[in-house]
Amino acid sequence: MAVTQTTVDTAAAMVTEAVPLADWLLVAPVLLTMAGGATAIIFRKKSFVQPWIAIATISLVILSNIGLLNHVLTNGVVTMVMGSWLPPFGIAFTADPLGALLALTASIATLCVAIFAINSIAENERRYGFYPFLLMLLCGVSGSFLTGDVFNLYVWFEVLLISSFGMQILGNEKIQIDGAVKYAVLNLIATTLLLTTTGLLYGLVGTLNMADIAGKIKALDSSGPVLAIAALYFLAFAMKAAAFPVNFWLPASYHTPRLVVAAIFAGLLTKVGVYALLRVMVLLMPEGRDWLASLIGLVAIATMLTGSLGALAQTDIRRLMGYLVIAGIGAMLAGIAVGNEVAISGAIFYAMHSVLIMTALYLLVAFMFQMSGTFSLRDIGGLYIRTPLGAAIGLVLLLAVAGLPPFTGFWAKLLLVAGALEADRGWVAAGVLVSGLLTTIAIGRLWIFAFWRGGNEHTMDGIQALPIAGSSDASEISWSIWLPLLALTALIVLIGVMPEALMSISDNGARTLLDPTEYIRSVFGGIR
Amino acid sequence: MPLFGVEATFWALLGPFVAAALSPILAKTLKHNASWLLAIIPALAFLQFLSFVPGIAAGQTFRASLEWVPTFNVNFSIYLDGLSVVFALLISGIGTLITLYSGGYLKGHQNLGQFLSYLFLFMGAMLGVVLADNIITLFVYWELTSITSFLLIGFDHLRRASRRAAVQALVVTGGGGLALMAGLILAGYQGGSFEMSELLNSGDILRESPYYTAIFVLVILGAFTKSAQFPFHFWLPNAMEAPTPVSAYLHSATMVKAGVYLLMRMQPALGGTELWMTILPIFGGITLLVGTILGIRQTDLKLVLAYTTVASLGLLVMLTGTSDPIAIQGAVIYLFAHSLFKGSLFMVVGTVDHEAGTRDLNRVGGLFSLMPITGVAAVLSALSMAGLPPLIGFVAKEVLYDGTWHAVNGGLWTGFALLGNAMMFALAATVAIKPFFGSKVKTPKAAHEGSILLYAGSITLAVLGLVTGLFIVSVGHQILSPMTSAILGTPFDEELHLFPTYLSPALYLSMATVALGIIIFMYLDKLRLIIAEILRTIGWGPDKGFDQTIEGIVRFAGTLSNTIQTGSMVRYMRATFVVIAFVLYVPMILTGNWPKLEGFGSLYVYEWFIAAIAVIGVYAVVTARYRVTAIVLLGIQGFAVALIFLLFGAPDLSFTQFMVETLSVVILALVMTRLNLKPTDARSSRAKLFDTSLALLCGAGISMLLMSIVQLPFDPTLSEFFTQYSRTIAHGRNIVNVILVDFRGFDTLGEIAVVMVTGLAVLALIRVRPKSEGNSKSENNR
Amino acid sequence: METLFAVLIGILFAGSIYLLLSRKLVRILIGIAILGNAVNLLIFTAGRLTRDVPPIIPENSYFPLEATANPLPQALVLTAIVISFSFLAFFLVLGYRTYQELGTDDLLEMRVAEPKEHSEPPQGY
Amino acid sequence: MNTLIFRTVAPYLSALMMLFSVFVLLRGHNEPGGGFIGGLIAVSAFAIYGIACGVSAVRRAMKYHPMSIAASGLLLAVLSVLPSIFYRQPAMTSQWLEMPFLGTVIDLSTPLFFDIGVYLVVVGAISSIALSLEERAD
Repeated sequence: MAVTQTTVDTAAAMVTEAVPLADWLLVAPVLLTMAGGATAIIFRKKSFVQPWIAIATISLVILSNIGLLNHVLTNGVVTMVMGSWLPPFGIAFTADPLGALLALTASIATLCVAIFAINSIAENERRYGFYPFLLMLLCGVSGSFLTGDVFNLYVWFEVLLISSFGMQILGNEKIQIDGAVKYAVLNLIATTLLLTTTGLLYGLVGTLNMADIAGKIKALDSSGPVLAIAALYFLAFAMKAAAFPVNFWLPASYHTPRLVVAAIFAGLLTKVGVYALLRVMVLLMPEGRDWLASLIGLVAIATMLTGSLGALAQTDIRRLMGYLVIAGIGAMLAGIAVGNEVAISGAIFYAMHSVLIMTALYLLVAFMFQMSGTFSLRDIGGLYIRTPLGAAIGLVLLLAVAGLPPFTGFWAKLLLVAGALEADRGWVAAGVLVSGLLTTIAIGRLWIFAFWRGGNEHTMDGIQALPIAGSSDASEISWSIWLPLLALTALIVLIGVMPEALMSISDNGARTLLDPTEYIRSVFGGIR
Repeated sequence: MPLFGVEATFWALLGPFVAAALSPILAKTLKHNASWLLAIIPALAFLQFLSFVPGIAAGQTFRASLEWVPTFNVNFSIYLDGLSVVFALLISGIGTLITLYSGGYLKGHQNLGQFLSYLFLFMGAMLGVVLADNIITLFVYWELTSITSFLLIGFDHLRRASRRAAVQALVVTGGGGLALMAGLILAGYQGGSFEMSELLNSGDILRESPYYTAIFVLVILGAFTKSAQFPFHFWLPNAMEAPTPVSAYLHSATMVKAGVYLLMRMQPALGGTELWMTILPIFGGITLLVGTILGIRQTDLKLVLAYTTVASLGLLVMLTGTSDPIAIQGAVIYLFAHSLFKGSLFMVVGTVDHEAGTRDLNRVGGLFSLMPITGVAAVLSALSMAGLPPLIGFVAKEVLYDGTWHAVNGGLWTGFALLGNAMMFALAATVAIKPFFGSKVKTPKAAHEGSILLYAGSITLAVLGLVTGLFIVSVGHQILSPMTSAILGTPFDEELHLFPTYLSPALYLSMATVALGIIIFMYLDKLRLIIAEILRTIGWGPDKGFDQTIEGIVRFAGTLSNTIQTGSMVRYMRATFVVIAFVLYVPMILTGNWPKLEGFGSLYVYEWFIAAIAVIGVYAVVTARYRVTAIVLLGIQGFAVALIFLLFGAPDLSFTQFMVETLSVVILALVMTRLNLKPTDARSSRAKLFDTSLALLCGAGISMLLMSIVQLPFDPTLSEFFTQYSRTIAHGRNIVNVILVDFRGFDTLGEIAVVMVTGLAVLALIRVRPKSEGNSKSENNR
Repeated sequence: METLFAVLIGILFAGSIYLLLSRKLVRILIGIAILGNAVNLLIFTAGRLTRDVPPIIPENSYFPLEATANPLPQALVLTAIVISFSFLAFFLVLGYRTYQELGTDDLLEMRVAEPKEHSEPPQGY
Repeated sequence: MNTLIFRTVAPYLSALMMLFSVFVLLRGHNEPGGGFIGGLIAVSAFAIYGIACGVSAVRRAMKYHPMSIAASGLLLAVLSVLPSIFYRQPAMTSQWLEMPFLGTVIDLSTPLFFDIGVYLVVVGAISSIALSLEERAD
């Protein structure tokens, strides 16, 4: 080449000091799932090895996430810049307690679903990608939780979205296709809105790195566009999170795919939206959050009430659970609306709880369906006599979702109510409590109908239920249902009885969100 | 944890939960005899609590604490004073007897193990409620009692009435619990501590806090629902659907007294205000009268007892509410006495039901000779309930009359008490006399004395009522006065006497009660008919109201959900875009930050031209009548966009846009021309007008937002960096490509993941064939 | 000059939203295609426009000789184009399969997942 | 379209286009081009070949299932992120290896492999879509 070599000061552009190996844990979930997904596609005709590729990959991801969480808790917020480019120029992956905790929880839920799918996904559907979809979904979810770049966040959202499309239509039945159209179109509008807003944000601040944005947005004197962008982000993520009144897609679609798929959707998808709301509204645009607080509060209450009332109105158990997801989203939004440390930590705890409980509840639905052969609250019944253990699991999970002690949901609600009262927003606390009461009624009805009642709704008093056609005995239920269901229930009870570890992580996460200094310092190191 | 001392109390708290775990195993092997073994656990707990009595009588209090959730100041702390220790003694003591009784009552029942398990869980929760010092811990236990009582009440779950009662109890007490949670947290924040023992010392701060009313309302909502105060009283009688051991336990000393406990506990912190001294006695008094009147109406012995429980709870709340020391002393003694006689009477009724096969007042009689021990228990307990000497019930009545007589608004409260007690007297007489004396009535089963498991509990409690009455002086010193002191928050020790030492108004009131009671007893059957007639005329009560409320909520929920979730995609889309328009405009309107319409001047003609082509392309697509035209026209605006990219220095983009646009049009044409579609838009002109305005509104909003942003100065730091290092470090001259594969390579990684998954998803869409329709319902969702 | 393109982008958005609001799936698909273009153009414009000069460094230099177009939005748009193209492809096939399975492209007639007749929720205990 | 001339020319045309696509891919780092555009050109090549000679011929020509090609492309991209781990550098830090080859110096680098990964994914996934759509048409 004709040009003479110039000397370049590499240190001005790149990270030059050695990076501890532990920092690679930040990207491990994304890379592992991608590699696993690609491998599963290559082996897609060997359908019997598929589950094991997925289970092995997800187990590694769980281990890596445990390591990451530990890393974050001992060393504070961790950042790694891709390609060594100094922030804010390259893409930074940044894990704070919030991101690391949710990434870990998400991978646990995914593992449970992967196990459940072993015996519940047909050969043909395995061949056309169930496990690759699952892995890529986890990839997108992990990427969303760990990235520190808003455009990159959009990309991971798309990864998880397209994977969820794939899972949604798997099976191609009429009802699935119909559900998929609604799900896909409405979600596409949400991500397009997200992309639009990100483009506008870039035009406004000229940067994409979250820590950089958090610093720069404060310096802007023009409040109008900032508030507009905050409002648009709120809307885009609220659509993702299924907040009222932009949550039509959820009840329209969650009862249509395979139950495994519904389980992972209910566990992960909406929570990514909540996570993004926490990240963007609290960390990046606190002024925007303050400005929108009352509106968010109203949205939260409307979401909680329509969610819990919706749960009361359903006959189909799957749709009922879908509405419970919505009610939970409202509770998390309430935490964002209140916005003090206690409430934000409540929202984080709730998100973690919601991932576990909603996955577990759809597994419970699968269990109940196997036992009774129906999804209808009118036809179901008599399960207590046939499976006391199942009834106990059901009761625990349903109480947990209603927020009664001593299970996970209680602590989340407690923090939310306490936060709202501390911040003098009694009406938000009232919303949380009323929705809790309505949920209690809904789950109480569900449990007595499905378990305590002797048979379907026409069963006479006191008469032993006759086995319902198509139902099986508890002993015939496959281990691939029992194992994840028991594991999740055990986790929910364990965290419920000993919540301290997770409470302190949530609290830590809330503090990191509310005071971004540590986050910014982690990204920019000693540069600023 | 040590085995002796205050910390050992944690073992006593843990004990019932261990027993709950053991019950199913033991019941499987030992059958009903398991209850002998299991009863040891609450008995040991009882002894542990008993060991605190001397210290507490000497004025001490005990506290122990373990960390639970330090992040949120939640401790596993216990507080033992006169109040909590008496409750703990009653819960564990009566709990021991109930454990034995359950073994006898459910002998041979296949689910005895489960039953005992629930019972112990409940016992553990109840002990926690009264011992917990931390208000959050207290609340956890509080809700646990709601949940476990749900399981106990619905134990006979194949009957609809049981399920209904269980849900009712869960919803009413659980719902009240939620209010309590808010109240306790508020109190905690106002009082500056989550520990009850510290909160009790900041009563003045709480009473003067602006949140006092809110705290008060929330706390009494919790207490009133739990303790079945009017108008929440209805769940308690319905809970009689539970097996009798449950009723005997829940409704004598435990569950329903939790609310009373809470009010007594909070008395130093919240009591003494005008609000407290008005609302509590009024609701208590009304509950007392409603309970007794409805009790007279019943013929089912168990329901009679249930309604008198409601009445007794009302009496206790009324007495506590007066905040008068003597009245509270009266409440304490009455509470103690009530736990003994009501526990005993429920067991008696259960035994009668068990042995005679019925508990209908009109179908039993003359059982005394057949069941002498049970009979003695019944008579003793009924005497105590009626408030006759020498039983402890008599002392209670004397003191409480003394208290109400001297309290603020005392006349009214005394009136309530007199009426209520008289009716209670009559009902006590009914319960003791009707089944055991008079002529023998043929019962469904040939009655005879049951096993020792069945009568041990009732006779013990009945005799205790007598003994404590006889030794009231020392019982007062050791147990009752310390409890009163704890409630008042100040030392209180007034000598108690079995027989009044002077002629006081209380004695006259007592005599009046007996006289009135006898009259009511004589006319009981007539009264019953009259009350039944009145109730029939009213035809509505809170119990029915509960059903109507639930039904109404469910129906409303159904209508609401169907209104929101119509199932019409068109509506979903419209609603979504209306919200988007709202979000676009509101910030602009509120901040007044509108963009300036300027900056067209510097444009070349060909740029105007291309923009015009794009607009025409879009307009043509929108108005195209036929699909094929629309698809072809779609290409026009796409290529115009590609041209714009090219003109503004983005060749990579431009090429890609050309390729992608071509491919999109080709695929669109390939796919869509195969479908046999009608060309029409199928929208009414009104809908079109709405959609057009909405679309234009959104478009203009985005336009304006973008304008206001691009009119601000831009920060090009990022791109300058990329330009500077693209070749020097990253070895690439095409900066865009270097960004894609190096600077921001992770975006590209995600992007190709999307592409790959799309390929697979399309394959899945095309290749997987749905199963035939017939079995799709059951097949979908294996 | 950004102002003109802001207006153009608004028009593209309006057109695509009008199509998205329609009852026919095919029109919605076309709307999605236009929506993608609108957003891409928006990102491109938000990064400010520069005429002619592509961000490519001449062979005999280590830095561009004159001010070039902003390369970052181009990279972002490139990523976004690819993603929106993938989604469009999926949607097209989904639309096709919808018509095959449900026999209609009218959204008001797609009532499999949420049937028209609402059943009353069960009452009682 | 389906004329004899087209059928005869198509294979050669496709081969040329394939070559061109590789050229576009490789020069992407310095001139307009890169993995994505290169991939799209390759897909067009397959499409033309497919229209001329049928879907099964394309499948034979591709040898591996297009989804497998896409998946290996993604694997390659992921692998090219990893080497920096051995140098204690952050993920995706580019590594350069200058190899003398036939008198010139070829830069072998992880970004190059990454771009090849992109190319393979695009070729695999998009042609899989195109092929499956064309198959339905038959």
